[in-house]
Amino acid sequence: MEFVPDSGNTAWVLISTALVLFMTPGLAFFYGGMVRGKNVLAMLMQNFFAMGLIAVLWAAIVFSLAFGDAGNAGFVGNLDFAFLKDVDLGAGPDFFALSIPFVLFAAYQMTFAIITPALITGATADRLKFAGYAVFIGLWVILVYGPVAHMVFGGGWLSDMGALDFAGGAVVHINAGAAALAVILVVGKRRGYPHEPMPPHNLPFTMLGTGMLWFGWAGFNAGSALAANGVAAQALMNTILAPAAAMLGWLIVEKLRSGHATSLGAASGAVAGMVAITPCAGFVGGMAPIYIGFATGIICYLALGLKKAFGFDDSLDVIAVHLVGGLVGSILLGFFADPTINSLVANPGVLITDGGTDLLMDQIVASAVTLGYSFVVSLGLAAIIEKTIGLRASDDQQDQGLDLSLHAETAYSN
Amino acid sequence: MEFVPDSGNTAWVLISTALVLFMTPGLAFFYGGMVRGKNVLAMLMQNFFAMGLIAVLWAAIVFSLAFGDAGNAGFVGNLDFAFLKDVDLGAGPDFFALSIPFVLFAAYQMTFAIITPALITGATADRLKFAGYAVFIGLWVILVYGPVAHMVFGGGWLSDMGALDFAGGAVVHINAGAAALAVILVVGKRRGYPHEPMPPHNLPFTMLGTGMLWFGWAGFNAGSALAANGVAAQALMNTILAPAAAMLGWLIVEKLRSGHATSLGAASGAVAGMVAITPCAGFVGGMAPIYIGFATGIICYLALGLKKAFGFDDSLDVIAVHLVGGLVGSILLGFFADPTINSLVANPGVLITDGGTDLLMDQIVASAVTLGYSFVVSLGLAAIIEKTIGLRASDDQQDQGLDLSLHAETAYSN
Amino acid sequence: MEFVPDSGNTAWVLISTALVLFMTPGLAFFYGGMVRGKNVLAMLMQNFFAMGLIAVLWAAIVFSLAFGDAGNAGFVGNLDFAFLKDVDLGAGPDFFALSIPFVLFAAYQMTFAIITPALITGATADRLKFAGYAVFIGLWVILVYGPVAHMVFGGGWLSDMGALDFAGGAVVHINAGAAALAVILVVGKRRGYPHEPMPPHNLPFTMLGTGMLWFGWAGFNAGSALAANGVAAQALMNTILAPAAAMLGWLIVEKLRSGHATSLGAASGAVAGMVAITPCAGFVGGMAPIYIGFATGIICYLALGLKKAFGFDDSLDVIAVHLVGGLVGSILLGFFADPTINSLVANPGVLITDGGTDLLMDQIVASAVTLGYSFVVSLGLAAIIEKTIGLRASDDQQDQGLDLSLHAETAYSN
Amino acid sequence: MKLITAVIKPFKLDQVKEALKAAGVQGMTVTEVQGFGRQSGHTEVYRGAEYTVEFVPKIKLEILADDGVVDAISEALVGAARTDKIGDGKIWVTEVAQVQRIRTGERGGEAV
Amino acid sequence: MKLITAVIKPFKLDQVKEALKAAGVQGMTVTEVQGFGRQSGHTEVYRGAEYTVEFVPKIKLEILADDGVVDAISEALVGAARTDKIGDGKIWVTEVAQVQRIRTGERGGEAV
Amino acid sequence: MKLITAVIKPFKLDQVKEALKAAGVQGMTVTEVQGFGRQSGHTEVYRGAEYTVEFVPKIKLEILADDGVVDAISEALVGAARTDKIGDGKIWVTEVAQVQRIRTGERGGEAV
Ligand SMILES: Nc1ncnc2c1ncn2[C@@H]1O[C@H](COP(=O)(O)OP(=O)(O)O)[C@@H](O)[C@H]1O
Ligand SMILES: Nc1ncnc2c1ncn2[C@@H]1O[C@H](COP(=O)(O)OP(=O)(O)O)[C@@H](O)[C@H]1O
Ligand SMILES: Nc1ncnc2c1ncn2[C@@H]1O[C@H](COP(=O)(O)OP(=O)(O)O)[C@@H](O)[C@H]1O
Repeated sequence: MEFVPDSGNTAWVLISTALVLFMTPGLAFFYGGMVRGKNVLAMLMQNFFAMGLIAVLWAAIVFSLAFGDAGNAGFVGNLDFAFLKDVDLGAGPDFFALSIPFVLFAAYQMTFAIITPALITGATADRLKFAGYAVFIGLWVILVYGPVAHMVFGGGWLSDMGALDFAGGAVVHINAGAAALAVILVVGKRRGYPHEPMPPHNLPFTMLGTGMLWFGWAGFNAGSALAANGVAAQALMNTILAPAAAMLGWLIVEKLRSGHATSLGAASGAVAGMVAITPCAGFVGGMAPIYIGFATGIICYLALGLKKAFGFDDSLDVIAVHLVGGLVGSILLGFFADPTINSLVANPGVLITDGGTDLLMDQIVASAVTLGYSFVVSLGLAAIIEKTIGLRASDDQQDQGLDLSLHAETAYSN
Repeated sequence: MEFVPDSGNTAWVLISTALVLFMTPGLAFFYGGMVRGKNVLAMLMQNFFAMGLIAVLWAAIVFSLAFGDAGNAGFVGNLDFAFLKDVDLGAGPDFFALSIPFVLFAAYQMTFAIITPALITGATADRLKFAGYAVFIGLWVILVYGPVAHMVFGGGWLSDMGALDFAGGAVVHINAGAAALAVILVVGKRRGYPHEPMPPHNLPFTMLGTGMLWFGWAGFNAGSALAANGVAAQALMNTILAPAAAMLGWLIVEKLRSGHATSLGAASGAVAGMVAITPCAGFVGGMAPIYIGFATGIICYLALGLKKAFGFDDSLDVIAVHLVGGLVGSILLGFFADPTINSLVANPGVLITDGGTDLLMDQIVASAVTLGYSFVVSLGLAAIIEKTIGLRASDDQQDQGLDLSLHAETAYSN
Repeated sequence: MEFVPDSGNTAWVLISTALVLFMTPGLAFFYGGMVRGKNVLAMLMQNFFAMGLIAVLWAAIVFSLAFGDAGNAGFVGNLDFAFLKDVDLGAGPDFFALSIPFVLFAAYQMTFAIITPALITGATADRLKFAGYAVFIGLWVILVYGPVAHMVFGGGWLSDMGALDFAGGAVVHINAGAAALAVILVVGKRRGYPHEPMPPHNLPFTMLGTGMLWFGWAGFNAGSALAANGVAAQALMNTILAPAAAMLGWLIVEKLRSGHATSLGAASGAVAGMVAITPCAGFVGGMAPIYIGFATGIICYLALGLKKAFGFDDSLDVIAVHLVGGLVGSILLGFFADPTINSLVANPGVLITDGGTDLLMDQIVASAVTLGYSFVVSLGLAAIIEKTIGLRASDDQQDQGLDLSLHAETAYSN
Repeated sequence: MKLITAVIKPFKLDQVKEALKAAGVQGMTVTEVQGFGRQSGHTEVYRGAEYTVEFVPKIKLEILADDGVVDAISEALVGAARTDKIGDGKIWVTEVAQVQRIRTGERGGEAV
Repeated sequence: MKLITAVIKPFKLDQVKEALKAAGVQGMTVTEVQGFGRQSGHTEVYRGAEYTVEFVPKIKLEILADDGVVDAISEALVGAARTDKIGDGKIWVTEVAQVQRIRTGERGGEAV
Repeated sequence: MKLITAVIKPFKLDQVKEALKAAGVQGMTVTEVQGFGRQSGHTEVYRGAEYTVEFVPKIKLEILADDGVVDAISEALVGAARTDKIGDGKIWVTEVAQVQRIRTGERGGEAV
C-alpha cells in the first residue's frame, strides 16, 4: 500500500469519529432526562441499540448504498463495498480525494448513520415497542438513510445539482425530523397526553446530554472537512457561535412569552443552533453563524406551537428542533454561503458579495426532496410494522412504564 | 490564501478547543452536584448560559480587547478584530507566530473566556438572581477578562515584564477567584448559612464533573502549546501528575484532620492540582508536577479554613481551590520553571540549574496585579448591579429554591 | 533537542491519552450505577483514587519497570527511568521507534496502568476497606502490572516469543480479571449475597459509563498504533464494529434465555466487545471484528453462569466480561490476525491466507502466563493484606453502607 | 374528625385528586410508598439474574375529614381509583382526636 | 399513648426538630410527602408548556407521645413550624392502642 | 380492625417481610422514612466541614390486621426486626374504624 495518509488530517478524523460516536450517548441523555422515570431505560436503550444495530448494517450494506458508485449523480450507490469489501487502509475512490484512510472515512460516516435514526426516538418517546423499533430503524437506515446520504454526500443527484450540506442539515436533521413526523402519525399520542402532566424526570441529565452533544458536534461539523485545515477551524468556530446565539434567541423569546428563562430552554436553544449550523458550518464565516443561530433560536421556539396547532404528540420536540432547525439552517445557507471561506461554494449566498438565488433554490429543492422522501417512506414503513409486529406499546405497558414492561428493569433503586 | 496550517497542530488545537468547551458542562456538574437539589438547575443554567452569552460577546468585542494590538506591552487591546473582522483562515498577526488558522486561535481562546466567569458561580451558589448574574458576567468579561487576558496572553505589560502563565493560572484562576471573593462580599451569605446543614445533593454528579474537567484540562493545558509538540506532551504529562499528587496530598491531610478520606476530597484535591499546574504546565518537567501538586493539595485543604476565619460564605470553596490554587501554582512556577522544557523560560526558577529569583518576583507581581485588578473591578460591578437590578435572590426565592422561583422548573420528578 | 515529533501522530496520541484517562471515570460510572446507593461513592472513590495513586507510582517506578531495558526479552524492566529520569521531549530508546515525544509515550501508557487495577473494583464491589484497597493496588501495579506490561508491551519474553496484544487484551483485561478472581476468593461474598436482592441503584449511570468507555476506547485501541495512520484507522473501525456486534450477540441470547433484551445487557455486551477487540484492534480487518464481537457477546453472556457454578461472588461480573472477554479476544486473534492490515503480524491467523496455528499457540501461552502470574501474585497479596491491615469491610460497615462507614459521606441528599 | 388513608395505583393519582376535589376535599397529603399484596410482583432481570420484586410502587393518600363527609369522600375515592384489576389498593379510616391548622391555630373542622 | 402527626414546610424541619428536642421529645419519624391544599401550587414551564403543579413538597412528622405531654409537644411544634403564610400545614393527634420498643420489648411510656 | 405500624432498620426489611408472610400477613405498605431517636446520628464530612446528621434512614411498615391476629403479627415482626442494637425501632397499633378493598368494595376482614 503506497498511500500515506496525512497524519494531522487522520488524527483529526480519528478523534472526530470518536466524538460523533459519543453524541449518541449524549442524545440518549438529552432525551432520557426529559422522559418520565419509568421510561428512561427504554429511551437509553433505543439510542444505544442504534449503535449496535446500525454499525453492523453499515458494514454489511448501508455504507455501500451511500458511498458506492460515488459521483453517479443518481439516487443510490451500489453494492461494491458491501461487507466492507475494499474498505481498506488505502485512499479509496478518487471521487473522495481523501488524505485519510478509506476505512476511516467509512467509520466516520458510520457514526452519522447511527445517530440519525436515534434522533427519531425523541418524538416517539414513551410509547414504542422495542422489537418494532429495532425493525424500523434497521429498514429505515437501508431504505431512507442510505439513499439520502448518497444523493447529498455520495455525489448523488442533489449534490450534483448544486445543493450544499456541510455536515448533514438535510441528510441527518431534516431526514430524521421528517421520519419522526411520519412515525408519530402512525403510533399516535402517548397514553394520557395531553391532559396528564409529564414533566421531565431528570433535567440535569438533559443538560449533561446537551454538553455531550455540543462537544461531539465539534467532530460532527468540523470533522466533516475531513482535514485539519482552515475550513475545519471555521466550522468549529461556527459550531460554538451558532448554538450560543440560538440559546440567547430562544431564552429571550421564552422570557418574553412565558416569563421565565429556563434551563431546558437554554439546552433546547443550543441544540437547535447546533442543528441549524450543521449544513452551514464549513461554508459561512464572520458573524453569519451568530445571525443564523439567533434566528434559529427564535424560530424553533415558535415552532413548538406546531404540535398544539396540528394536534400531534411530538414528545420531545424533534419536529421543532431537528426538522425546523434543519430547514432553517439549510435555507439560510442560501443567504450566507461564502466562497472566501470554502471554495466548494460555487454560487455565493444571497447576502454575500456576488451572491444570487441559485444556491437558495438548490437548498430549497434539496430540503424538500429529503423531507418528502423520508416522510413518505417512513410513513409506509411504520404503518407496515405497526400492522404486523406492532410498533405502539399497549396501554398497560405504558402505564407500568416501558422499562419494566419491555425490558424487565427499573432505572433507579436504593 | 497562501497560509497552509500544520495539519497536526491544527488537529490538536481543534480538539483542544472542543475539550475546553466541554469543561464548562463539566464545571456545571462539579458544582451542580454540591448544591441542594432545589438549586441544581439554577447552577447548571448559570454555567451553560455563560457558553451562550460569552461566546457572542467574545465575537463582538472581547477577543479584540484581549488580542487586538497584540504585543503592545499595554493594558488592553484595541477594536481591530471586533465583530470578528479579519479573524480568518490565515495565520493572523505575526506576533502569535501561529501554525494554525487565526480563527481557530480565536475559538480556542474563547473557550477560556467562557469558563472563567463560570468559575465564579461556585462561590455564589444558591443565592444569585439570574438576571443580575447575566449582566454581571457580561460586563465582567469585557471589563476584567479582556484586559487581564491582554496583559498576560496578548503581549500586554505583565507578559512583557517577564511573567509566565502557560494556560491561565492568573488569567483564569486567580482572576475568577478574586472576582468570586468580591461578589460574595456584596451578596452576603446564603440564607440559613452556616447553621442550616447544606449537604451536596448528588456527589456522583460532582465526581462526573471532576472526570469531565480532568479530561478537558488536557486541552486546556496541553492545547496552550498551540501545537502538537514536545511542550504539549510535557504539559499533558504534568496535567495528569499534578492533580494525582494533589489528590494524595489533600486526602492525607483530610484523613489526619477529620479521620476520613472522602470522595469529595479526592475530587477537590484533583481539581486544585489542575488549577495549580495550569500556569506551570508547559514550563516544568520531571518530578516537579508531583511536588507542585502535592503541595497544592495540602495548602488548598488548609485554605478551606479561610472562610471560617474570615466569616464569608464561599459556598463551594472557589477561594480555596481556584484563588489559592492559582496563587500556589503561579508562585511555585517561580521555583520550578525549566528552560530545558520550554525555551520561553528566560529566567529559570529558583530550584533549577542557573536559576534565580527574577521569575519569582515577576510571578508575584503578576499574581498580585491580577488579584487586585479583578477584585476591585468586580466589587464595584457587583455592588452597582446589586443596587440596581439586584443580584441577591430574596429569602423567599432561596427558601423555595432557585430552580422553581427563578426558572419555573424542578430538576427531578418521577 | 533535534528530534522533531510528527505533529499529526503527536496530536493523536495526546488526545488518545486524554481519552484513556477519561475511561477511568467512565468505568467508575459503569460500575457505580450497578452498586447499591449506599456504596456508590465508595466505588467512585476507588476508581478516582487509582488515578491519583497509580499516576504517582508510575512516575516513580512502574514506568521504568515496564519499559526500562525494553526489548530484553525478559520478565521485567529496570530502574533506568525511575522518577522519570530521561523521560523527556526526545524520541526515547530506539526500541520504541517513536515519532512522538517519549514523555508522551510515558503519559499514554500511564493511563493504561491506571485503569487496569481499577477494573478489579467491579468484582469486589460493596465490601472492600478503602485502606486495604489502596495498599493492594499500589503493590499490585508494581508487582503485577509492571512485569506483565514489560513481558508483552516492553519487549519482554512474551512479545519476543511472538504473542501479539495490540492494546492490552492480556496486559489489561486478562490481567485484571485474574486478579479480580483472586481477590474475591480472599474477601468472600458480599454480606447478604446471594439471598438479598441487590439491584443496580442507577442504571442510567451505567449507560453513561458505557458511553464514556466506548468513547475513550477509541483512544485505547486506535491510540495504541502510536500514530495517526491506517492501522489506527482500522483499529478505530474495529472498536466500533466489535462492540456493536457483541451487543447484538448478547441481546439475542438474553432475549432467548430470559425473555427480555435489557439495557444493562446492551451495555454489558458492548463492553465485552470492547474488551475482546482490544488485543485484535490493529491486527484484524474486514468483517473479522463483527465475527469476534458477535462470538464474544454470546460467550460472555454464557460466562455469567460461572459465578453460580463455582459459587463465587463476582459482584459486577468482571470475570465474565473482562477475564473471559480478554481470553476470547486474545485467542480469536490467533484466527483472524491479518498481515495485510499490519505488518507486525508475522504469523497470520488460522483463518487467514497462509495462516497457521503458530500465532494461536503463542496467544494461548501468553494468555495462560498472564492469567497464572496475575492470579497467583494477587492471591498472595490480597491474603497478606487481609491478614494485616484488613481488606474486607466489616458486616456493620456493609450494612450501613461503605459511603457512610468508610468515607463519612452520603451520595444523595435533597 | 377522621383520617382517611388510601393506597392507590400511581397512575390513578390525577384522576383521584380531581374526584376528591369534586367531592369537596380541600387538602390532602400524598406519599410515595411500596405496596406488597395479592398483586403479584414483577420480575426484573440484571445480567441474566432474575429477581422477583414483590413490592409495587403505590401512592398513599391521607385526608383529614369531618365525620359527616367521610363516606362521600371514600366513595369518590374508590370510584376514581378503581380499575377492577388486582392491586387497586385499600382505603381505611381512623379516628382523630384533635386537629389544628399550624398557620392559624384553628382546631377541628375549621382546620381542614 | 398518642401519635402526633404533623405536616410542615420542609425548610422548617431543623427548627421544629430543635423545638421538639427542647420540649423533651426523644424520637420521631420523618417522611417526605407532597401536600395539596389551599397553598396554591406553582407553575412549571417546559419548552413553553406551562404545568400547574398543585402538589407542594412537605415534611410529615410522626411522634409517639404519652398523653400528658401531647399538648406541650403540639404547642412547641406549632410554634416552630409557623410562618403565618398559607401552607404551614396541619397537626393532628390519634389514639395509639399499644406501643413497643423493638430492641427491648418494652411497652407503653417506656417504649418512646 | 387494627393498623400495625412499625419503624425498622432498612436492611431488615427482607427478613421482616418473610417473617410476616410466615405469620399469615398477605399485604402491607412500606415507606422510606428518616428516624430520629436514641440511635446517635452519624457524622458526614464535606470538604473538612463536619455535619452531625441526626436522622437515620428507616423503613416504615403499615399492616392492616384483624384484631385477633395483631399480637401474633407484632411478635413475628419484633422477632425478625430485632438486632438488639440501639435504633431497632418501634411498633405501634392503632384502631381502624373501617377498611375497604378498592377493587371489590369488600369491607372489614375481607378487605385485608
Ligand atoms: N393488610 C394490608 N395492610 C396494609 N396495606 C395493605 C394490606 N394489604 C394490601 N395493602 C396495600 O394495598 C395494595 C394492594 O393490595 P393487593 O392485595 O395487591 O390488591 P387488592 O387491593 O386489589 O386486593 C398493596 O400493594 C399494599 O400497598
Ligand atoms: N384535609 C387534609 N388532610 C390531610 N392533609 C391536609 C389536609 N389539608 C391540608 N393538608 C396538608 O397540609 C398542607 C398545608 O395545607 P394548606 O391548605 O395548603 O395550608 P394551611 O395549612 O396553611 O391552611 C397541605 O399541603 C397538605 O399536606
Ligand atoms: N417518639 C417517637 N415517635 C415516633 N417515632 C419514634 C419515636 N422514637 C423513636 N422513633 C423511631 O424509632 C427509631 C428508633 O428509635 P431509637 O430511639 O433510635 O432506638 P430504639 O428504638 O432502639 O430505642 C427512630 O429512628 C424513629 O424513627
